[in-house]
Amino acid sequence: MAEVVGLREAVAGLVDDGDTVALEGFTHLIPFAAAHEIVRQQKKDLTLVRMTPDLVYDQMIGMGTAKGLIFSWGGNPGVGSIHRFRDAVEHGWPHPLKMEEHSHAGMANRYVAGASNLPFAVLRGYVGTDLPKVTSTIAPITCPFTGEELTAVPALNPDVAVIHAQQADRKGNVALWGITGIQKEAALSARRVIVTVEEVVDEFEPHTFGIVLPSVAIDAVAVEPRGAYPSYAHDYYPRDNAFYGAWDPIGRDREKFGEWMEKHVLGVEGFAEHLRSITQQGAMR
Amino acid sequence: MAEVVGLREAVAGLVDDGDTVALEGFTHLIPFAAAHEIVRQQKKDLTLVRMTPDLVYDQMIGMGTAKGLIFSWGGNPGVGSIHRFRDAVEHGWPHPLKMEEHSHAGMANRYVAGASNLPFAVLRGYVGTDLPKVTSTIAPITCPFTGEELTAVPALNPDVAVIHAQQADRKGNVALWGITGIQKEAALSARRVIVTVEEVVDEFEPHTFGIVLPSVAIDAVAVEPRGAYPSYAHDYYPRDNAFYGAWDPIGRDREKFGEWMEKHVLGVEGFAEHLRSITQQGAMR
Amino acid sequence: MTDGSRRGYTADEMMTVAASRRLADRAVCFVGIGIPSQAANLARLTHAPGSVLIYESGTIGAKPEVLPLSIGDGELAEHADSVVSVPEIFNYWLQAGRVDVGFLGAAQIDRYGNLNTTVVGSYENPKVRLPGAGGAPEIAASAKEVFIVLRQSKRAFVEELAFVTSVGHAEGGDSRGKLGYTGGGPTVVITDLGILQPDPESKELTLVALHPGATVEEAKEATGWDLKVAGDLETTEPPKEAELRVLRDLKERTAAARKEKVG
Amino acid sequence: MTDGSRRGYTADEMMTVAASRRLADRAVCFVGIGIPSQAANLARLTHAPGSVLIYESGTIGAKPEVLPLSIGDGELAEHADSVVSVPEIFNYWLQAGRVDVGFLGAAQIDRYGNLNTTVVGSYENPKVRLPGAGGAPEIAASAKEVFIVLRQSKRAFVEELAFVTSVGHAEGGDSRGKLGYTGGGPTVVITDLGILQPDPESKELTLVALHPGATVEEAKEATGWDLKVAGDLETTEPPKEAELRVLRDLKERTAAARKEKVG
Repeated sequence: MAEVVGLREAVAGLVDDGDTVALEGFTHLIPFAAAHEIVRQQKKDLTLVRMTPDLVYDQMIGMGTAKGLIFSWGGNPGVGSIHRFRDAVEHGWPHPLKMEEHSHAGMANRYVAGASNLPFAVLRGYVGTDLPKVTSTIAPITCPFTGEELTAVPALNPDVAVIHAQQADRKGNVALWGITGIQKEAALSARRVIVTVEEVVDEFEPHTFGIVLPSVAIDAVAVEPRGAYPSYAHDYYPRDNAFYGAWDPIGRDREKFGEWMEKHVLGVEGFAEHLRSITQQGAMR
Repeated sequence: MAEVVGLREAVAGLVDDGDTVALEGFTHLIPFAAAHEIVRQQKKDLTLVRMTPDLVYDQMIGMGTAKGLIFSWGGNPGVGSIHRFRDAVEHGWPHPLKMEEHSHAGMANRYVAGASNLPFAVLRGYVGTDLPKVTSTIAPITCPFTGEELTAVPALNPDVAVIHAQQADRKGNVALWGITGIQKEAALSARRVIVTVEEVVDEFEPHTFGIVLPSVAIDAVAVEPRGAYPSYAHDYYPRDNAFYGAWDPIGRDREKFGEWMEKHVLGVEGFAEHLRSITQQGAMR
Repeated sequence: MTDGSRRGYTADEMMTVAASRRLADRAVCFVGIGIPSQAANLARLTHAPGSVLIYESGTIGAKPEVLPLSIGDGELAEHADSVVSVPEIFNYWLQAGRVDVGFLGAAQIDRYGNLNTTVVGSYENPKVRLPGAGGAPEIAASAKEVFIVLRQSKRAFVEELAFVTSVGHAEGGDSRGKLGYTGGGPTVVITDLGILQPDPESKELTLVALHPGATVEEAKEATGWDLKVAGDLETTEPPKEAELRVLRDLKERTAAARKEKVG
Repeated sequence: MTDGSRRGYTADEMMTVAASRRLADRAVCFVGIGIPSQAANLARLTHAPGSVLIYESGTIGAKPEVLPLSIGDGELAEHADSVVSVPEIFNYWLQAGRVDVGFLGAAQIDRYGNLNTTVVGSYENPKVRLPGAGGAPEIAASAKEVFIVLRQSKRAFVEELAFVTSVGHAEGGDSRGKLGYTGGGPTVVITDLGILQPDPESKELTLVALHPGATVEEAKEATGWDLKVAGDLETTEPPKEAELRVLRDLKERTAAARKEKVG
């Protein structure tokens, strides 16, 4: 059953050093507030899982939070590279990153298997690519009925899943809508689940393409308005595309990156102050 | 792309003798109108697929439409047996029924595999039950990563899937909500798809727990108001529980059944007339 | 048969009340239709308001005002916390180990709590063709524990099942464990005569309590095998006023609603 | 490099227009971000209003007013026919064979249309770490056909890929067929210089058309292998007024919207 708590408390209580942690959100509803809190609490040796490591993981990797990364696409969408990720892979800075690299379909099905309490998932893929040469978690499997050979990938069962949603109700049920991506499977595959939300409401309105995650599947709900910024929350605020562009020169430079994180993430109390901090100082303009 | 056509035309054009046909709807939105049309057109040798064969298949089996049945639970929910099904299994009347029997989880995952273009699905089940002794489409499978033994079931890919939904829009997209059961997977696993709907609307409103099946996944949409009666259509009409009760003595008796079907199904032009027929004649009171 | 009516309640009411008491508050319960549904909703309306009732149609946190006739009544979706697809309810909820209690009925049960809902007679030439498996095999496989409710009689409590539809404690002892299921299997069988629980070692169902007025002889007479009886046999507390009132209200509302909806 | 601007359009505009023309009306198209997305939306806004654009974020029948910066922009969900989960879009749509055309870009391509979006240099010690696979391998595997759009240069059109991320025609001939994929692989590569198509037998990419002003020498110079040239080399029809107008409008709306949303 979800308890409505502060984000600091949720992260302190549910994320341990060395955990495998999945922060999901497919372009939409990326849990930046929670990521910053994990960084602020100086969690260490995390194996980060995410289909699309973008700015949120660039920040975490650059701060040395991650010892490993399980992923399928790492970039700054529409802008280019994520340079802290590249720096870690290309130069081992701030330290080397143990990588486990898949395709989107592979990652999605790994979460599905995890959510289903199955040890593996089956798909048509990987054959003829170089991914099986560098990733050990890919294996052939034969259909017992047709004899056809397919590909198996092992389940993902993160210690912690973190997602952002538009709303929770007072019982801790969580509603999200618009592009819901892989969040349902990420949450249901994990041992512990933290959800940040824009707001708590008395009752959910119907929303097109919406899903409701029942309270019983969630451990902690924390209210963090604009907690997905600079990504977006459908019907709440748009994606700040300019932020993504402005991140490029910051992320590109170890020193600039360090100063930015020091000032706007480590040096603030929480995400509300972070938002004020980058706005007041025109940090992303 | 879905074309909006008459149900008679849809069934005539898309259902062939000998086809494997799945009419789905988990208690909710059962496609009775389409089932009657299939019976009226005297389709033969169908292998019927359905998780929960209830009155709709009792009628089809009793009329000799089916040569086979792939299913997981056959009964009149809350009332008792479906007697035409029992008569076919117990006495081979009107002719024997080739049965392929699974559990709900097995059937659901078979549709998922079919919708995913995979030859099989994996689940935890069947072990220690007598189902593998009587059903050949159950096989052990070993996880290539953990060595754990699980159960595989082959994909279902019916020739035709038939479902009922609340609404279509003018492009042939289909919206259903409330309990949506296995309909998405049934439709997406089939080679051809017929959808009957309560009405055509200009635009869909948002609905809690709703899904939209895109037009491109559907072959024919036919408007059949109350086309799920005596089951129900959430926000349109409730389940007629009395009908289900009143069916018991009709279905129990070969002669009564024959007369009822002759009068109310074979002897009418379509489902609107069927509804008038059973109401006017107080046939179910 | 216990003449419960002289006591101010029927044997079925005693059975339903006894079953409902087993359901802990906040438990996630996968509910079969019929008496399991009555018992689970009685629990929700009395001592277990925080229980989360799941029906196999995909409704999670169902709060029906009236008892559903089928597992997919609109009533179940109306006030549910969430409604998910059938593959999701079986894969992401049941198989995933999110269900604390599976609440099942059956046509036949054996001494190890294995259940038959498929056929009486042979499978190929059945005497009675029953509905079949439905969701029961995987509820029996994956729920952390399983409660079974059914009326006790020699036809139902049999020496050997005509068909094993759902696995209880298999052949007893640790044989269930070897099948690789993640759920714990049956922990209690509630009948109209009393309560049976598997022996901790042999897993054979043992009579541990009798409902008021029922006797060991009756229970043995209604069982198709030589029923073991616990040394410290208890007597079930009779239904309380409040339990009976809530149960009867629920059934009255249900009957009224069914009439109302007709037509 | 073709000086398209003297002609009233750029080489990139020619490439986008040429790519867009390939998309048949009513085709179901799985769209990668960047030029593929420009081309697919240009097609939708001109000759292919019935095309169904799918983005890997789960939007089906997306009709963006402005070009998305990422595959998951809100714009894509806003007017879509349906939005489904990521597992569904990959399993029920792409793998299921519902996608007619997969529209891909890449960092590197070889003579058989295999693509690299993973690394330049070695995997363990990369010179440039690229974003990785994303949805490309399964688009390349399962779409009925694949259109590839990228600027032609020796850095991109290479003799040997540093990493095979997505399979085109594998090692040529019928080697793709042996991998068991259901999709047909690349049928066309559209560059800023011209159009390449796999030879029917060998599957080696062959220059079949040049854009106005481009030469065979330029194309060979921009290719890291000995580029085959078709005997009946065609010249691409230059962008029409209407195509350019719609494309530029789209890009202007996009630029304006991106400014507007900032902050």
